[in-house]
Amino acid sequence: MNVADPTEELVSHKDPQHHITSPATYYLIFGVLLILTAVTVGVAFVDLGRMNTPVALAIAMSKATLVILYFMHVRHSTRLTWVILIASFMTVGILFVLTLADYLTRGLLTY
Amino acid sequence: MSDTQPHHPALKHHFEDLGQQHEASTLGMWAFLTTEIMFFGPLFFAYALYRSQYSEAFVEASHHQNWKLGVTNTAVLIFSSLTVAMSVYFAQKNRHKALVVALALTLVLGIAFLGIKAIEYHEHFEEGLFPGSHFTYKSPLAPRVQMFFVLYFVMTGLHAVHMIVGIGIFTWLLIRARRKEFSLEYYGPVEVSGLYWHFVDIVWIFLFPLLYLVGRH
Amino acid sequence: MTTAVIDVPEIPEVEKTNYLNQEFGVMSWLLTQDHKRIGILYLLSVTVMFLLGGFFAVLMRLELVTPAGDLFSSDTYNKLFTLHGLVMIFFFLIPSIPAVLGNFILPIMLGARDLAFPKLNLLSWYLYMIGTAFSLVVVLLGGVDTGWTFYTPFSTSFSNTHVVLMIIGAFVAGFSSILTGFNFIVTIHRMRAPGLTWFRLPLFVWAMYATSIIMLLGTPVIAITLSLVAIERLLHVGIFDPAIGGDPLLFQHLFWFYSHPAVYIMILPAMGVTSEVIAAFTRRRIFGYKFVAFSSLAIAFLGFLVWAHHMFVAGISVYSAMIFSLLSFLVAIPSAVKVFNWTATLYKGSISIQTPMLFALGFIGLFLIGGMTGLFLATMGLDIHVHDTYFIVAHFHYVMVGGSVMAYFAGIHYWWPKITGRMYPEWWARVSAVLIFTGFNLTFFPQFILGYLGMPRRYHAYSPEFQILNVMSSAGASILAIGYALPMIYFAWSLKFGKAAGNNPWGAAGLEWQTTSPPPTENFHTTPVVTWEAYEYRPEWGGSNV
Amino acid sequence: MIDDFPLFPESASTVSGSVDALYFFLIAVCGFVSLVVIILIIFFAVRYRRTADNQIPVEYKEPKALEIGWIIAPLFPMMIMFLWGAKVYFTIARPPDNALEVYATARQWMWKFQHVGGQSEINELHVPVNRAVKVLAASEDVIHDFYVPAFRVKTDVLPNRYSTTWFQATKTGRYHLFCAEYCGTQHSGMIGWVTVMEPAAYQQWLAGGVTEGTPGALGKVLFEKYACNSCHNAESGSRGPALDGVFGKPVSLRGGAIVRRDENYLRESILNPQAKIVEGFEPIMPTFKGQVNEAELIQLIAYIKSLGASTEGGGPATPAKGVDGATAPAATAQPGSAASPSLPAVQPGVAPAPDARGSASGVGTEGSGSSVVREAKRP
Ligand code: HEA
Ligand code: HEA
Ligand code: HEC
Ligand code: CUA
Ligand SMILES: [Cu+2]
Repeated sequence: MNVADPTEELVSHKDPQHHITSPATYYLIFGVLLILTAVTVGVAFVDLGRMNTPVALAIAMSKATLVILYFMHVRHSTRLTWVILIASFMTVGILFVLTLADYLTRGLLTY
Repeated sequence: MSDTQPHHPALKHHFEDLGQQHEASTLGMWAFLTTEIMFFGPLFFAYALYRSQYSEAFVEASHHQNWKLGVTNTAVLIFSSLTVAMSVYFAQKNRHKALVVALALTLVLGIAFLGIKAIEYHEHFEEGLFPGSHFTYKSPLAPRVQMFFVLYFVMTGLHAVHMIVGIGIFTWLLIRARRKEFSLEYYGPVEVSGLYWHFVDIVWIFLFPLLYLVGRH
Repeated sequence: MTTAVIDVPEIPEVEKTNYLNQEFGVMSWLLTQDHKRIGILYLLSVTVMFLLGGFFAVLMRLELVTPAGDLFSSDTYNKLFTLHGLVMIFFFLIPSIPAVLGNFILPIMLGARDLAFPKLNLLSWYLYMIGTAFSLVVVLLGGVDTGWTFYTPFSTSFSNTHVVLMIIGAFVAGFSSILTGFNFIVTIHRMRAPGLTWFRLPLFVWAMYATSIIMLLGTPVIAITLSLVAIERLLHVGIFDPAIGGDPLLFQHLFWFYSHPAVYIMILPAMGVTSEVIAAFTRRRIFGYKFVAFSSLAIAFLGFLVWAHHMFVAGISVYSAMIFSLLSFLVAIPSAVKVFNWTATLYKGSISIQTPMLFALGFIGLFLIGGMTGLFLATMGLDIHVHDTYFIVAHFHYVMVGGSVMAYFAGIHYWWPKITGRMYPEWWARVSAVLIFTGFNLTFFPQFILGYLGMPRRYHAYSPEFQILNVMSSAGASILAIGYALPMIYFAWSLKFGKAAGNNPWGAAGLEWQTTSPPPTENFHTTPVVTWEAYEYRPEWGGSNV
Repeated sequence: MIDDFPLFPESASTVSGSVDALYFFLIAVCGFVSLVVIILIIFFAVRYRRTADNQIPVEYKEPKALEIGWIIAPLFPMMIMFLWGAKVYFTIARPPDNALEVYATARQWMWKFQHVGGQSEINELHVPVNRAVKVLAASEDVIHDFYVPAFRVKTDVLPNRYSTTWFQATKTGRYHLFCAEYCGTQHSGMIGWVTVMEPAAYQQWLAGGVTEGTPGALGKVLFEKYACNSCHNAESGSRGPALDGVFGKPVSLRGGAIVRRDENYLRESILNPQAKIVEGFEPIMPTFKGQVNEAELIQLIAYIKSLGASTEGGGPATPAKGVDGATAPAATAQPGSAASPSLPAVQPGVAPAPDARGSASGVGTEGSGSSVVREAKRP
């Protein structure tokens, strides 16, 4: 949850540091994203058995992580941004896990 | 109103200074993005659930996707994310011309994405894959294939709506950028709109393999 | 709307220029970005919706006086409870404390000039009004009959009422609630006055913070879920449709994923108000401040983990039912922490039982009963019997009406002097508090018995042996109606004739009592610097109205 | 039986006592806690009332132990509530193996019950006293809910699968049956009565009941009518798997998953045959969705179940020519036949009945927890 950071002192009314990411980083990330896209497509045409979906998702997640960290500047953001991000993914996680807990155990009847 | 510092025209009256205003707007956008995540979350969940239950049907359905257009669109969006990232950079560097170009490029790419999407929709429609009374697809798995297409249209449709909103926002940014409103001191709107655009990109990054590449091998 | 403007001259204590008389005219209200004026706009609109919802309730209670369904047709009755539930929840209770009191008081409590995004705040009210307009259109067109829960496949394929319009209304109203929550979070993080650290914040702020988290993370889920229902209605096929392999239970999961946390959207602000009022009328720092503060966050967090306790008999896996039952008990712990701490605050306090306190104590008692009966429902074996009976109806009215509405009234009375600069008539207010308390219990306590007897809810006609209890309930509802009507009269009266309140009529702590009543547009003449802890009472504040 | 002003519901099943006990336990605990809190509030409010306008109470140190104490303490009674509640819940969720089966079909806005003997009734349900009765229910339209307050049992009845509940009445009498899930206009009219009878009277009632033939026998007719037997017959090399004695047994599916054939599985196999393909067969079976209605579905399933019983002799598959009670298959509880108190001892198909509650057809298609394996089936 978005637990407020109790140690955060008085609200700073100072200028935030304007972190400037260099274009080189942006280009690099862009390149990696394109490569990963190609990899997803390539991998999809290879039979990995039951691993196809997990691999596709893993690649998608790495791509998302790159976008979040570099394009969205989270790497250089405040702790609060991280907390917010983690909290929201956790909430989606709760939705997935607890609902699946129902669907996946419906057939089990060994009580 | 405290007039202790020289007044930047963009400073709103209820903020102490531009720093506070900038922080507030970035935090605001992040908070907004959490709601966006929760907005798409249930759709992804529904997809995961039905995909795990009706996997053959989903494979069959996915084969009706034009994955080449899908890849193209993925590349288009990633490229637009780059231009958005660069526009933040140009704004920070006070490079007004470059900023305008980057924003315009973003717009072009966004519209291109929607155009390609429209072609795909059209194809599906022709094939009778649009759910509801137009769904004429024949197969023993037809009902579950239809389930796939309901999810497909809802998810990509919602994504497209976000793209349209994004295009609106970036048009507005473009207008302001041409008036040279942004600078290292004040580039919050570019940054914040960029966050939104990247989020929309991320959604697509997940949608692409899930909708286009199921059981391709 | 200019009626709210106060006639200044003969009462010097009322601050001369304030947010009410700085500008005049309808447009100055409709286009205002002042959080206080927006609070007032919300106050007026939710009051109208409360009356509307109450009107539906009165009609329902009238019908239920006799076992036969003789007053309305079944369809009408079904529309009545649906509209009652929808109006009360989405258009009254969810916006009530946050959008009225939160909007008005929160920025002042923080020493801020306004919320972080005043335009979005105004937009939130407009969205609320658009949502309201949709729901009113639905009422005029003949209503909707799905129950406020919109269960599929009834809502998607069988109901032939205005489900889609109603969903649009709820959807839009949902976004107004998201905007409010989002504004509060940013404001609380970024706009606190210098020196106002997290642990110097009033507990109301903590409660609103926790509420806002739920609003942000939960509301989108209901928005998309209801949209899916609407899409399914329009396309005649959708993801909940059994014909293509859809699962109606998926709808219920998604619906309650929001709607359980939503009950905490309704109760957390009420708890925040109660903390403020208890502190003010005992002149003590709330016992266990940090525990109470963190229990709000704990409720917000745990509240996301228990939703399927609404589905114990719906056909979910018995194992997951167990998990949800266990977690439902855990969510009661932070509520218990609050109740015990409020009680302990009274110990060695300096207690003055004025109207806000009367409502706040009523809140504790009724919430206690409502919450405890929540435990009955979380107990799986028992829920099988009482699920979808009047026991549930009693449970949630105890927490929502006995709890949240009581606290809302506590808050309105407590901050009325700040909002308007005038005192309400204390005697009448106490009468109303007592009427509401008695009327409430008479209305809803018999429903527990009815529920355990087995009377199902949403029943237009019922078996004759349930009649006596139903008559009691209807009688109670009429007392309740009088109890609720009184405040509307004396509040209106006080605008003109109430005695001037002064800046701090209760001798209360909190930044809002250190500015003038009503506050100036920018809330403070100089930005306050906070050097004291929360709830540090000072004898010199006295209390001009004791 | 119905007083004018009852305050407590009749308790008439084996579980109702335990639900009531649980209820009283909660009332006691919660009543006690509420009383303590309310008395303290009133006491403090009087004892510490404000005496002077500018009175400021004395500060004292807040004992942490107290705080920890009241966080921990409520956990104990709550865990008892949880465990006890779960125990009762599981009892209600799991029908005993030898329960008498009743098929319920819910529809806007009526209940239809079919007995294994073929008798069917509307908004009335007759059951013998002291005999576990399992209700297997499905809905034809929206969600309904089978609720008998006197028995303290309730289950939602869903449109896409079977729900089960069970009860064993302990007292004869007539008890309310309610639909407890809102289902549209006549929701409050979707009510009926459960009549609990002495076994002998029950037999008599069965005998007098109109029966169109047992569900099994009717199912047999349908089996021919829909030409199921063109694919499903005992001949080797037939296109579909033989269905003799399959009920309740596990089956391996294409892709390696193994599921048990319970009612929900059969239901899905007929309505949505492509969802689970039996190992060694082709997915050629057409769907019968939209052709067979809920009542017919129940009959087909009853017939397939009865095929299981045939191995124990007494072939139930005797065609029910005239389709009336008189020619009902031998193995069914012959209405009017010597009323042995141990009544329908031989129930066709009432083999150890797996609980249908959990396994969703059409939805939780994984049946008996085979979800993980199912993923593997993709080429
Ligand atoms: C403000 C709204 C609100 C609040 C705060 C709550 C609070 C709780 N609710 Fe309630 N609930 C509703 C509104 C609310 N509810 C609504 C609207 C419905 C019906 C929806 C519909 O179907 O239409 C509902 C339905 C509902 C159900 C579903 C019933 C059914 O349909 O079968 C359940 C089941 O578990 C439940 C449980 C709880 C629990 C455990 C709490 C807990 O949070 C309560 C915690 C508080 C306390 C327990 C009191 C204080 C505690 C102590 C003093 C501790 C000491 C106690 C002991 C040691 C015993 N609620
Ligand atoms: C915030 C939430 C809230 C509030 C405040 C109330 C308030 C009341 N409710 Fe409501 N109720 C719900 C939320 C709420 N309810 C919900 C969610 C449901 C479930 C719906 C569903 O099943 O889908 C429900 C269902 C419900 C039922 C069950 C219907 C059924 O299942 O068949 C009943 C029956 O008695 C009832 C009664 C009342 C009464 C008597 C009040 C009273 O407290 C109201 C008192 C208020 C007034 C009387 C207004 C004041 C009146 C005047 C000032 C004068 C009169 C004005 C005019 C005539 C214009 N409610
Ligand atoms: C065109 C041929 C065909 C017809 C007609 C047909 N079936 Fe089938 N059925 C099959 C095949 C092939 C399978 C095995 C593959 C599968 O599971 O789908 C099967 C499987 C089944 C199963 C699951 C069997 C098991 O061992 O688990 C059941 C139950 C069933 N059918 C019932 C019926 C009923 C009832 C009807 C008539 C209403 C019917 N079938 C009509 C071909 C048919
Ligand atoms: Cu059927 Cu309510
Ligand atoms: Cu709940």
